[in-house]
Amino acid sequence: MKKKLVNNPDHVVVEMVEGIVMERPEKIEKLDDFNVVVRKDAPLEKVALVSGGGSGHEPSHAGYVGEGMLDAAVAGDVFTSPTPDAVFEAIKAVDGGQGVLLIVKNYTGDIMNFEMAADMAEAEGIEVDHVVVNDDVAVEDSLYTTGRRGVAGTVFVHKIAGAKAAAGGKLSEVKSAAEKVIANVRTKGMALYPCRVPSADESTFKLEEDEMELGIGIHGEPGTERTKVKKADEVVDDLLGSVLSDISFKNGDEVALMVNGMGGTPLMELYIANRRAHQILEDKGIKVYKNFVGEFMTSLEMAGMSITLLKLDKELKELLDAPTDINLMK
Amino acid sequence: MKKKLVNNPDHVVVEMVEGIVMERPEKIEKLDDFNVVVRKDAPLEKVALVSGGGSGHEPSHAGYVGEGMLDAAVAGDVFTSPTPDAVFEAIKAVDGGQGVLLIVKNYTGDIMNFEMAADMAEAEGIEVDHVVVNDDVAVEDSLYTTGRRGVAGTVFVHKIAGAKAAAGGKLSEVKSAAEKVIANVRTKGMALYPCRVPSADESTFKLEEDEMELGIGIHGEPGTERTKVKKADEVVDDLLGSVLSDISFKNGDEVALMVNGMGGTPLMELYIANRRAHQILEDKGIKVYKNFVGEFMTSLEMAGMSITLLKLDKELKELLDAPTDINLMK
Amino acid sequence: MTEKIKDIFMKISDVIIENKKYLTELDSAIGDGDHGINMSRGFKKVKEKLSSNDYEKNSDLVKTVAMTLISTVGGAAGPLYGTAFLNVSKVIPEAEFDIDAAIEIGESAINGIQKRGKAEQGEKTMLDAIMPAVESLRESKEKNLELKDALEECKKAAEEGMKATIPMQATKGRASYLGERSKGHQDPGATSSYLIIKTIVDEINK
Amino acid sequence: MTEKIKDIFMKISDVIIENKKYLTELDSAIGDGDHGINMSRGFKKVKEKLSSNDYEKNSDLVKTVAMTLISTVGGAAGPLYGTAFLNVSKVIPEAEFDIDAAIEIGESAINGIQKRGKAEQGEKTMLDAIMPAVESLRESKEKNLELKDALEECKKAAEEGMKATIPMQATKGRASYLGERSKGHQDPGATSSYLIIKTIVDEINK
Ligand SMILES: Nc1ncnc2c1ncn2[C@@H]1O[C@H](COP(=O)(O)OP(=O)(O)O)[C@@H](O)[C@H]1O
Ligand SMILES: Nc1ncnc2c1ncn2[C@@H]1O[C@H](COP(=O)(O)OP(=O)(O)O)[C@@H](O)[C@H]1O
Ligand SMILES: [Mg+2]
Ligand SMILES: [Mg+2]
Ligand SMILES: [Mg+2]
Ligand SMILES: [Mg+2]
Repeated sequence: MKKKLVNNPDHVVVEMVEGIVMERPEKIEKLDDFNVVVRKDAPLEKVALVSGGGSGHEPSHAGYVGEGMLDAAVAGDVFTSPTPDAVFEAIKAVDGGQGVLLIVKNYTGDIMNFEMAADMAEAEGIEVDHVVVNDDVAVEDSLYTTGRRGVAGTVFVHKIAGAKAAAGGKLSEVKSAAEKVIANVRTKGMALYPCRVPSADESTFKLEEDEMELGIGIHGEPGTERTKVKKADEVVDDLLGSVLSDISFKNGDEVALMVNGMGGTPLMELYIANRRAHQILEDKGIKVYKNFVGEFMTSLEMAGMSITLLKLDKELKELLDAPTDINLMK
Repeated sequence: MKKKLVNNPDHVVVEMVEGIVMERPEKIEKLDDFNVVVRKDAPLEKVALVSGGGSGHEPSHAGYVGEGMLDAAVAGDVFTSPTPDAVFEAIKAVDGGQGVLLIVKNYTGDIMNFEMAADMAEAEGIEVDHVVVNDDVAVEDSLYTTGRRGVAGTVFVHKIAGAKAAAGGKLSEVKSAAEKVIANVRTKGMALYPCRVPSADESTFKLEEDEMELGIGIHGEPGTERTKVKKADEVVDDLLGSVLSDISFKNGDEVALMVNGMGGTPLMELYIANRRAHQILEDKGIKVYKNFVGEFMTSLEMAGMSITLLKLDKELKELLDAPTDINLMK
Repeated sequence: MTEKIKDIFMKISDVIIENKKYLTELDSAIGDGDHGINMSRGFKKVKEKLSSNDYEKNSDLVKTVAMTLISTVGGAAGPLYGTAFLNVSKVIPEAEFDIDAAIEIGESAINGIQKRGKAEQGEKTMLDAIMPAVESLRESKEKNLELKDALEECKKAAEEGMKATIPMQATKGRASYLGERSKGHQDPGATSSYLIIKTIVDEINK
Repeated sequence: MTEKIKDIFMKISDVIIENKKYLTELDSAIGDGDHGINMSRGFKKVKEKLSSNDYEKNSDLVKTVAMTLISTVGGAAGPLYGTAFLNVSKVIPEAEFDIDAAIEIGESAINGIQKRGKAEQGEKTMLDAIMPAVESLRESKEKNLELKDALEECKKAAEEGMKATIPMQATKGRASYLGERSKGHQDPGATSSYLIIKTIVDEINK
C-alpha cells in the first residue's frame, strides 16, 4: 500500500479544495457544502464556463478557475464524476444571464451527471449547453465503445472557450470555439508506474519492473498495450506517432504542443521527451507555435506522461494567446 | 531499479537543457558546449544574475531564467555542482558591464566551483560578487557542520534579487536585497519515497513501507530523522513548527508561503498540506501575503514536500510582486 | 404501506453496504474499482435520510431515495439508479400492490436507465439483470401466476441475467475501453441490480 | 620521465573507473551517491586527454590533469582534486624523484585542498587519508628509509587514515548534515584518495 500525505482518505477532496482556495483567496472561493470552486467575481456579464470531473487530476479543474478560463470547477470524489446537485450549484453560482457552457470529459458518468444538472438548470430558466471532450486516441472511437476518453486536451478547451467567453462571445460562439478545439486536439498517454486511490488499498493495475503501459487513461485504469520499458525517445515516437496519424497534418501547420506529466514524473523526463517531440515535428515541417511542459491533467502520483497536439488556425492562436489569470496557461 | 523515461543516463542533462530551451526559444538559449541557459536578450545594461547547481531540481534553475529573475542558469550533472568553466562561460555571456551576482546554494561543491569561476571572471576584469543561500532549518548551523543547505528558499532569492536588478539596482544593492531574503527565509522538507539518480542503480536511501524521513535535503540524501508515516497535518505541524521556531515572528507579520513538491508528490497532497499551513499561520496571527503551491525546487521523482516561509517587509513585498516573465513566480 | 417500503429500502441499503468490497472488486477487473464504494456511500446516506424522516406517501419516500442517490453516488451508477427510482416514484401505488404494479415499476425503472444511459440489452450493463427480470414478470402475468411465485421467477431471471454478463463484451460504460478484454468478468452494475431485485423479492415474500 | 608520469595517471584513471560503483556506494551511505560517478567521469576525460597529447614537461601533464578534473568532475571533489593537482604541477620535479620531492608534492596537494575546502584532519574527508600519508613520508625521511620502503609506509598510512574515517563524525562536506548518523561509514573522498596514493606507490615501486 503506497504511502500518501493525507489525513483521512474520506476527506481528501474537501481538504484539497480548501487548500486550493487558500492559495488564491482574492480570486476564487469554495461554495458552502459543495466541492465547487468559483470565481469570486462571478457571476459576470458574459457566458459562464463550468467544468469538473473526478478529483485526482489536479491542477484540473479548479486550477483553471480564473479570468480568461473557467468560472467554476466541480470536484467529484477521487476518479468519480461529481453529482448533478453539485454541478447545478456551480451553474447557479456563475450564471450571469448570458448562458452557461459545460465542458465535460467523455465518460458515461460525467456525461450523465452533467446532463442531469443541465436539466435542473434549464428547469430554473438558465440557458445551458455542453461540449464533450474526447481527445484520447488510445481508445478506438467506434460503435463498440462509448467513444474516446477526454484527457489533457481538455485544458486547451478551457483556455480557448474561456478566451472566447471573456471576449464577449455568445453561448453559441463559445460552444463553437470549444468544438473547434475538440475537433483539432489529440492526446496519447503512457505510464511507468500506476497510482493508488487514497481510499483503496492497492493501485488499480500492476506493472513489472521492466514493463510500461501505453494508451493509459487518467483514472488508474489499465492502458491498451503493455510493453517492455523503452527509451524516452522511442516512447515519444509511439505517442506522437499515434497522435500524428489520427489527424491530418501538412507541412507548415502550426500546433500547440503539451507534454503533460501524470503526477509522479520528474520535470527532467518531461523535458527530455519535449526535445524529442520537437525533433519529430520539425522533421515533418510542423511548427510548434506554443509549448506547454509540466503537469496539467494528472492521475494522482502516476509516473508517466501524455503528449497532446492542438492544430491551430488564426482564431485558435489568438484565443490561446489571450490574457488569463492562470499562470500555467499564459 | 526504478524505471525512468530517459535515453542514455549520461546524456540526461544535455537533452533536458535542449528540451527546456525548445519550450521558450524566443526567450532563452543554450550556450554551445555548455549546459548553460541564458536570456536571449543578454547581456543587458543591468546587474546580471547567475545561479545554478546540480541538475535534478527542475524547474530550478533554468526555469527561472527570464525577465525579472535570472540572466543565466548553469546545470551541473545530476546532483553534482557545475564546474567552474561552465559558470565562467555563463558569467561572460550575461555580463553587461554592471557586474554579476552569483546566487549559490550552500554546498561545499557549489561554493568551491562558483568561487573558482568568480576568480576566473575577476581575472578578466568582470565585477563579480556572490551570495550563499542556506535556508534549510533541518541542518544545524554550527561549527560542526558546513552550515545549512540551500533549498527551496533560493527561488525567492532569484525573484527578489532579479526584481532589484531589473529595477536598475547596483550590484551592492542587488546583493543586499538577496541577503535580506536569505536572512528572512527558512525551509524544512520531508520525504515518503526517495529518488534514483539516472546513472545509479539504486536510490540513495531506502524507507520501509511505514516510514518517512524528516529534514530531507534535495539531493536524495537521507534526512535528520526517520519516523513512522504520519498524517499530513502532523507532518505540516512538524515542518512549519521547525521553521517558525527558527526565526522570530509576531502577530501581524506577513509572509510568503511556499509548499513545494519534491517531484513525485501529487498536487492533491500539496494542497492538503497547504490548508494545514494556513490554519497554523492564522492561529499565530501571521498573514499569508502570497502563496506558492507546486514544484519549485525538486529532487527528481522524490515523493515529499518542503515548506518555506519568507518574512516580508514593504521592500520585499514590492520586489516579490514586481513583474516577471516566469509564470511560476507571478 | 410506507413502513413496508421503508423496511425494504433499509434492507437494500444493508445489502449494498455489505457487498461494498465485492462490487468494488468486480469493478476493478473491468472498470475503475469504485462501484461498491460509490453505491455504499449512497445507500449509507439513504439509511440516514429514511431513519430520520417520516413519509406519508410511498412516492415521497421513493423520491427521497432517488434524490439521495443522485446527489451522493456520482459516477455512472448514481444518475442511472437515481433516474430509475425517480421514475419509479411516479408510478408506485400508494395502496395495493399487484403484478401489474410490479411490471409498471420495472418498466419505469428501465425507461429511466435507458433515457440516461442509452444502452440496450446485451451491452454488459445493469440492464442485463433488470430487463430479463421485468420480462419474466410479464410472462408470469400471461401465465396467471400468483404474485409470490411471479416474484420468485423474477428474482431467478435477474440472477441469470447477471450471470449472462460474464461472457459478454462491454460496449457501454468504462468496461468498453477494454474491448475484448472485458469478456470473462461479471458486470458490477448488473450485480448490484440483482442484489436490489433479490432483496425486494425476499422482503415482500417473507 | 613524462612517460612514467603519464603511465601513473593512466593507471590512476583505470583504478578510479574500476571503483566507480564502490565509491558511489560509500557516498550513498553518507552523501549523495555520486562520488564514483563524478570521479570516473573526470578520469575518463583525463585518459582521453593524455592519450591524445604528448607532453614535454611533467608540470604540463599534471596541469592538464588538474584542469581536466576541474572542468569535468564538479561537486566537491572536482575543485579539491583539481586544485590539489594544480598545486602539484607547480612543484613536481622534471628529472629525479626522491623522498623530498614526494614530501613536497604531498604538502602542495594538502595546501590546495585546504585552500579550497578549509578542512582540518579529523573532519572525515579526503584529508584524513592524505595527511597521514604525507606525515608518514616525513617520518620515513627522519628514519632515513629507502624511497621504496618509505612509499610502502606511506601507502599503509593512507589506508589506515582512510579506515580511521569510519568512526568519525563528519563536520565538513555533505556527510556533516547527518550529524551523529555519519559515524560508522568510511568516507568516499578518503577512499578515492587512498586509491590514488596506492596506485602511485604501486606504479613507482613495481
Ligand atoms: N450506459 C449505461 N447504461 C446502463 N448501465 C451502465 C451504463 N454505463 C455503465 N453502466 C453500469 O454502471 C456500472 C459502473 O458503475 P460505477 O462503477 O459506479 O460508475 P463508473 O463507471 O463511472 O465508475 C457498470 O457496471 C454498468 O452496469
Ligand atoms: N571541505 C572539504 N575538504 C576536504 N574534502 C572534502 C570537503 N568537503 C567534502 N570533501 C570530500 O569530498 C567527498 C565528496 O565528494 P563528492 O561526492 O564528489 O562531492 P559532493 O559532496 O559535492 O557530492 C567527501 O567524501 C569528502 O572526502
Ligand atoms: Mg468511477
Ligand atoms: Mg554531489
Ligand atoms: Mg466504476
Ligand atoms: Mg557526493
